[in-house]
Amino acid sequence: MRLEFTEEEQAFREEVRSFVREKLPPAIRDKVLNGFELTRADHVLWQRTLHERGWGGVGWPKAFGGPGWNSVQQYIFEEETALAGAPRLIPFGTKMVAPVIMAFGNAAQQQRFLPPISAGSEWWCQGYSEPGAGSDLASLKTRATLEGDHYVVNGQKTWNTLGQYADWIFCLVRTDSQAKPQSGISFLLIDMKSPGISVRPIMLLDGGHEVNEIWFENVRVPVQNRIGDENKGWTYAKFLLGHERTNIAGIGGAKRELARLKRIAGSEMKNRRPLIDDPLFAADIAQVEIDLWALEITNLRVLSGERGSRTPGPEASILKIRGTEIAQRISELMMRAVGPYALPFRREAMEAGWQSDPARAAPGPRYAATLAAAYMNQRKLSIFGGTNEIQKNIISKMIVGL
Amino acid sequence: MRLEFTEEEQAFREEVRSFVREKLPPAIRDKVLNGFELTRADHVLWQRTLHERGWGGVGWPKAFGGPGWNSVQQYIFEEETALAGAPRLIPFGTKMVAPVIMAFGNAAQQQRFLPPISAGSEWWCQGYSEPGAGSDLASLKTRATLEGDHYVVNGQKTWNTLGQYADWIFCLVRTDSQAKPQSGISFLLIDMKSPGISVRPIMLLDGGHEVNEIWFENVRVPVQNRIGDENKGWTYAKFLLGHERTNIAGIGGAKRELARLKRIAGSEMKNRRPLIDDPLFAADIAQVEIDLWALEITNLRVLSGERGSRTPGPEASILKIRGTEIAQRISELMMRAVGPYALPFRREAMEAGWQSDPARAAPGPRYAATLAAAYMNQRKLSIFGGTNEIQKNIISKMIVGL
Amino acid sequence: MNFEFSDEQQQLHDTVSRYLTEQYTFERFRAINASPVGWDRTAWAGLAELGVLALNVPTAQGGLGFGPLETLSVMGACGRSLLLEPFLSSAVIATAALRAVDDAAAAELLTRMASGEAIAVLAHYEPESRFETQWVTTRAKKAGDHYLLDGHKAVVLHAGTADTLLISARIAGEPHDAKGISLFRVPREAQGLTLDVYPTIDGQRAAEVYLKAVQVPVGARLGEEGAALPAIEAALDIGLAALCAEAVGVMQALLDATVAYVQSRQQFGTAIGHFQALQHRIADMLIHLEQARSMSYLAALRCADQNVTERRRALSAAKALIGQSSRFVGQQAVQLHGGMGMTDELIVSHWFKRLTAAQLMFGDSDTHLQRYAALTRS
Amino acid sequence: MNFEFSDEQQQLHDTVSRYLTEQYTFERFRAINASPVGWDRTAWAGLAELGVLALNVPTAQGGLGFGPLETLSVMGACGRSLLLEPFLSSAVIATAALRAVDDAAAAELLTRMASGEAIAVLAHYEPESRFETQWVTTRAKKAGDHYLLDGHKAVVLHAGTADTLLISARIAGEPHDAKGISLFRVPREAQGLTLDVYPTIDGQRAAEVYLKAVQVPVGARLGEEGAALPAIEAALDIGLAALCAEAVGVMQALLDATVAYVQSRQQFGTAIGHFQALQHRIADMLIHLEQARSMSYLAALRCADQNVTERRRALSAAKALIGQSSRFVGQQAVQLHGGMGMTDELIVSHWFKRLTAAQLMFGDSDTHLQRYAALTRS
Repeated sequence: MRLEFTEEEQAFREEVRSFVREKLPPAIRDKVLNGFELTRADHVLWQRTLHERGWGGVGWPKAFGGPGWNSVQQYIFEEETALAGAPRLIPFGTKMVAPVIMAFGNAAQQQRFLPPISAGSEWWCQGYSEPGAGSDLASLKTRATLEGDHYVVNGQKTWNTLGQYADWIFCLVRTDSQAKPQSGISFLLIDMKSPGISVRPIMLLDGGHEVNEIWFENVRVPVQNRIGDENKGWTYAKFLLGHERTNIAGIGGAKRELARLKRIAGSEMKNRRPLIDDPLFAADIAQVEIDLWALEITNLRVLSGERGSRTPGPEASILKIRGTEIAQRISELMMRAVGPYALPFRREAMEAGWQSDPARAAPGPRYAATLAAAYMNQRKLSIFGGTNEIQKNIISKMIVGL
Repeated sequence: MRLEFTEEEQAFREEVRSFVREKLPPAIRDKVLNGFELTRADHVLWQRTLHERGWGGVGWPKAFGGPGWNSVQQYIFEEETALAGAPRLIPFGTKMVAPVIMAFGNAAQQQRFLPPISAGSEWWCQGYSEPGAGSDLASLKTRATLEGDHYVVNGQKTWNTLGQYADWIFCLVRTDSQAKPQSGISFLLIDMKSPGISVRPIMLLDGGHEVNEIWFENVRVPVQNRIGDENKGWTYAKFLLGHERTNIAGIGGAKRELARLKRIAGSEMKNRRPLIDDPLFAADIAQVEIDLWALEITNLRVLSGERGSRTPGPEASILKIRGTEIAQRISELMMRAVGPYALPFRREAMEAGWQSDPARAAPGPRYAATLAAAYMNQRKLSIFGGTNEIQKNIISKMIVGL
Repeated sequence: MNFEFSDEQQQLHDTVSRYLTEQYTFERFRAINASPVGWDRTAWAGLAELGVLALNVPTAQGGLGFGPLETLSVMGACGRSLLLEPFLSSAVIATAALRAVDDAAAAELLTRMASGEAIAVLAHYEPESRFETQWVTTRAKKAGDHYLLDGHKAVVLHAGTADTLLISARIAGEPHDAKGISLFRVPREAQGLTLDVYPTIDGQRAAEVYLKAVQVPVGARLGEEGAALPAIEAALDIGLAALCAEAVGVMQALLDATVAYVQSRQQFGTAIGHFQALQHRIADMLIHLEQARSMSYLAALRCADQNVTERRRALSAAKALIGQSSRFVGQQAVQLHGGMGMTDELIVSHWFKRLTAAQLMFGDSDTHLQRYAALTRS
Repeated sequence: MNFEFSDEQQQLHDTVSRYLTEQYTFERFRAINASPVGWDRTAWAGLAELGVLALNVPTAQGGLGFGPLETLSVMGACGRSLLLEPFLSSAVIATAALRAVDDAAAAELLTRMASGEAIAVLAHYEPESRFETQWVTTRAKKAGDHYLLDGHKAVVLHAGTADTLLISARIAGEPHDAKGISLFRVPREAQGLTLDVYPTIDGQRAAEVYLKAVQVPVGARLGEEGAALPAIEAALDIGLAALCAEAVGVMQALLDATVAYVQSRQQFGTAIGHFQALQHRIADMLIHLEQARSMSYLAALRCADQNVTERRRALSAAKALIGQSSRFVGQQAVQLHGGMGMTDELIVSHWFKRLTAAQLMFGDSDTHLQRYAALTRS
């Protein structure tokens, strides 16, 4: 038993670290480290930078042009890039649809779709949830009818993340309405430029546009864009949902945000002392730091058990619950740290450059401007990706056996 | 809207206060204020003292020899006696079986049973729960078969509180095993001296003997000891369970224990300062004090709504949950306050007089001796009387309407 | 001991509730929120017509001469309807400050406020005060028959909406001295006064107020020189109690909406309200709400108490607990609504934002827990 | 980075688990607990035979020369079986103290402890220390070739069971000075030493140790004069890590028992394990347990670290979190067992008591949270 990574792993960490130091544009780093919004171009630039280094396919085997990392390396990569202020990887291409294409797609699909994902030249989004099918995903209603060599798709998807940027969407659709809910689903890849697709923004409580409704009206999809067999989509969907777990706890990001919290609490004053020296606030920080430490080791235990193999267990639910609770807690403490200056809420202040407009003197410190929005936005963490209540159902069924 | 009690109510409070000051034996007060165990004799003495003042039937109307208080007066009585260190009223006679006898018993039963309860000359206990029927009380199995003018009772009751002291027990028994669970139950009064009754102690984790199993083996009970109609016992049982709610939040007792907590935290030292000045411990105390204040006002709101009338609503579940959580919290803080001296655990130290034995010098301060036992014992509060989980079921069904 | 509203209070409550429910719909809220100024003169006039703006104005100034209990009786409805107009800032807090200074200049203004004609707000907190009420660095220098004010007031609610600002400034002493603070009546259009107006997280409007040699006549000073702190604190305390009542109204609205949602939302072939874990969560929300309601009553009953220690103990207890309840009820309402609870189109997210803002205003739960502990020990 | 036990550690774990499961049943625990002395020589001899008592003794003294990880590997089983014998006190803590002073007199004692022949315990804390390790008022006065010890040691675990006490006493300085503390090897039968022995809440035995002019030869002093605090702290830190591992074993046992109970207990026509509110509670217990397990590993890996600040940060983090987990898991296990969880006849209540004791020993969660905050800031 030891906490230290192997020498090779440490060398790999150094490699990642120096790569990010060299290649991550300072403007992007500043945005991430201070919680400002990233643009599509920021994400694409970072993906291209990774691709140039041969790291465009994070989590991919070498056979498909990936770096061929094991889960520990991938963990180290995610932690180091997060700590250094790199954008989080938009998961829909690299981490979601790509593994499905690798595992169940045919050679033509693999050749057509994988390279542009790695290169950052095609942006993917996800068509899973529907208005009536959230936690109960299998009850989805969007239907695809085979007409000749095309499926004709009709229906509505919701909670689609960043679809306004996307070139492609992967969708679960119902191809057999007679079968049991899980048995009549197929998995389609759909070009977002197809006639009949409309994207309608869902504005969130922080004023941000990060999710959409997507409507399909007689959208024609070539049958060769179906992954695997007709009506077997549920199998691929479950594979996808179970796959991306390496970074589910978000340790690197949480450490970065905790450091930001401490910087803020060191700058803010309460009763003429730094807030970080206030006994209750100091205890709050210590508590979340300890909780994060425990989660980090739990995550490493899961990783260590997985070394070599790749079967993610229901332990992922523990990592998801605690990871989101801790991230939410940190964002809440940051908001509280700035006191009254958490109240001002200018949408334009979410962008890093907003203060360069001299007509608008800053209400309060620069770091305060995004905190309430972030706190409110982070409520999604315990809802999206399987609510924390669903995760507890999974734990009690799969681990505890109830 | 006002918080102050009426002048009459305040005068009544003064009356109770001066009565307790005069009549409560100092030895008993010392035990209660310091958490030592009370004997049967202590309880009986206090009941007799109340009876002599005309207050033996707390909660009873004048027609049955009670003081005829409304619920506000009863609240004031309970609060003042608890604050002053009087023993809590053992509820099984005065507050449980007596109201049932008054509401559903016949004149003969009322004349036979009520006066000795008020006088403290007969001690009652309860025969409700069975090993398989706890929260699901209606599934009880103890059966009573009518043979001539007697019921013959066979079965087992459990979680019987202080039955070892009791002269009488009131029991729910099954008189019709064909009917629906709730429809075949009768309510019997049984002499504890009846042949065939055996009382077996259940030792609790604090080493105390306060609950028992009671076994009935062909116990003969005269039919005139049945309350009301045969097979209507569930109605009386529900009446009983719904009845005693005036003191369910335990405000007076919690205030008394909170004051004790503050005394202890004022005596204990941490880092060479009184523990009560430690910022985290001070915040813990402040929190529970605020929670108690909120509960007190909530309790008064319920009372104020009930003034005159007497129908206790499901709000009682809120009072029960918060009251028990607060009591448990205070006892936990007291245990933590004494640090290492919470560890010693001498059963004899639960008795007030234990330190007079010179062979046993006290390990630590006198106030520390009972605290761990009390903490552990208080876990029962969220279990007995309908678990707090059951209370939440009630709230969601009855108040929220789910 | 009694927790009923008087007939008068009940009537007030009913009138305002009915008016807001009918007139101040969610759609109207959204329209006003989206407008550049962020408030609506017609709605304000409507409130004036109901007499609500005169609630706390003494009868001598044409008001109703009511107090915290009457304020309590209407705040819940203001919360539920997400009222954006400066009722709390002007008709409660500024009114209380003006009442407390007891001054002819104040009286004139109060009369105009009672009718809705004038709007005034208290500009007291500064960038570094963090709810320490004594912290005032804004300076007032006397020069002949006028004062010159210099300083910066932070996050002043509805400053851009008001025509008059009641600005605290120090005439003497150090930034944290209790003595030496005066209150000045300053027209928003005064020379040297600049406002940076912005929305707050819950859609209200606030502003940074910058004062640069703002010249006001001696008569603009309210009350005795250097002795305004008690009046300011009295006003803030009355405002805190009103905010508590507003938060309770919002929590009730969120609980109602959540109950309705889980009863109708179907997943796995059943309404999600049938899942016991959610039922217990909702029971917990109700428990929080009822404790919060109790403390909002306490706050209303004690916020004008002459015994400052007792008053502040009660208010800190109330704010600490209501902050905690608001956090729990707000977060859980969003959680139980799932993604829907996070959308701008559902009122739920707006109630959540209002509750979040209320937690931060006048000091968060930890601040008041500490203040309570300090007041109780001493 | 790897969290597997070595083959040796796994074997140790398996051997001790098997032995205790078979030999140290709940019935045996109850019998030993009910006995006047509260421990059992046969059980102790059994542990000696397994080599467990030699675990932490250096090979030079006939021990196995192992460390915290091997201790970790057996502590869970000790917790699950509610071991009453002084394994933690003697074979972990006192052994670590003797190892740390590195002294001939210590070596001789260690040899006898490895075989189970001798039992030693550390008597360090005093009535007023409340886990401040530097707080020592017990005095040692040198007089020729001996020392005279006077003082009072509080709640010394297994003092009555030991034949040797390792007593800290101050040779110089003020009660809270780090320097000036020595450690003395004192036979329990020494003249002037009196013990008031009592059970602790979890059935262990402890004692107040009173010293009145207890005379020990100069050779009874372990290590250099006045320089024993680092050795004492090293021993206490190693003990703290072991206690954390024991608590995790108890939590696992409680979770297993609770799962089994809710699967079998029928109410309302179904196993109560089918109620979602209870399922989620059990999921929460598991989450707590796994975080606690992670921190018990951290504590074992860091408790002998030479960097005292890093060591203490890790240990305080572990103790704070494991205290919180113990509280939650213990309380919920009792709650979900209903009345049964409170009875003496079910092992559940005894596990709950052991967990409660573990929360209080070596400082509670708040104490360590504060210590962690202080160490992290500086």
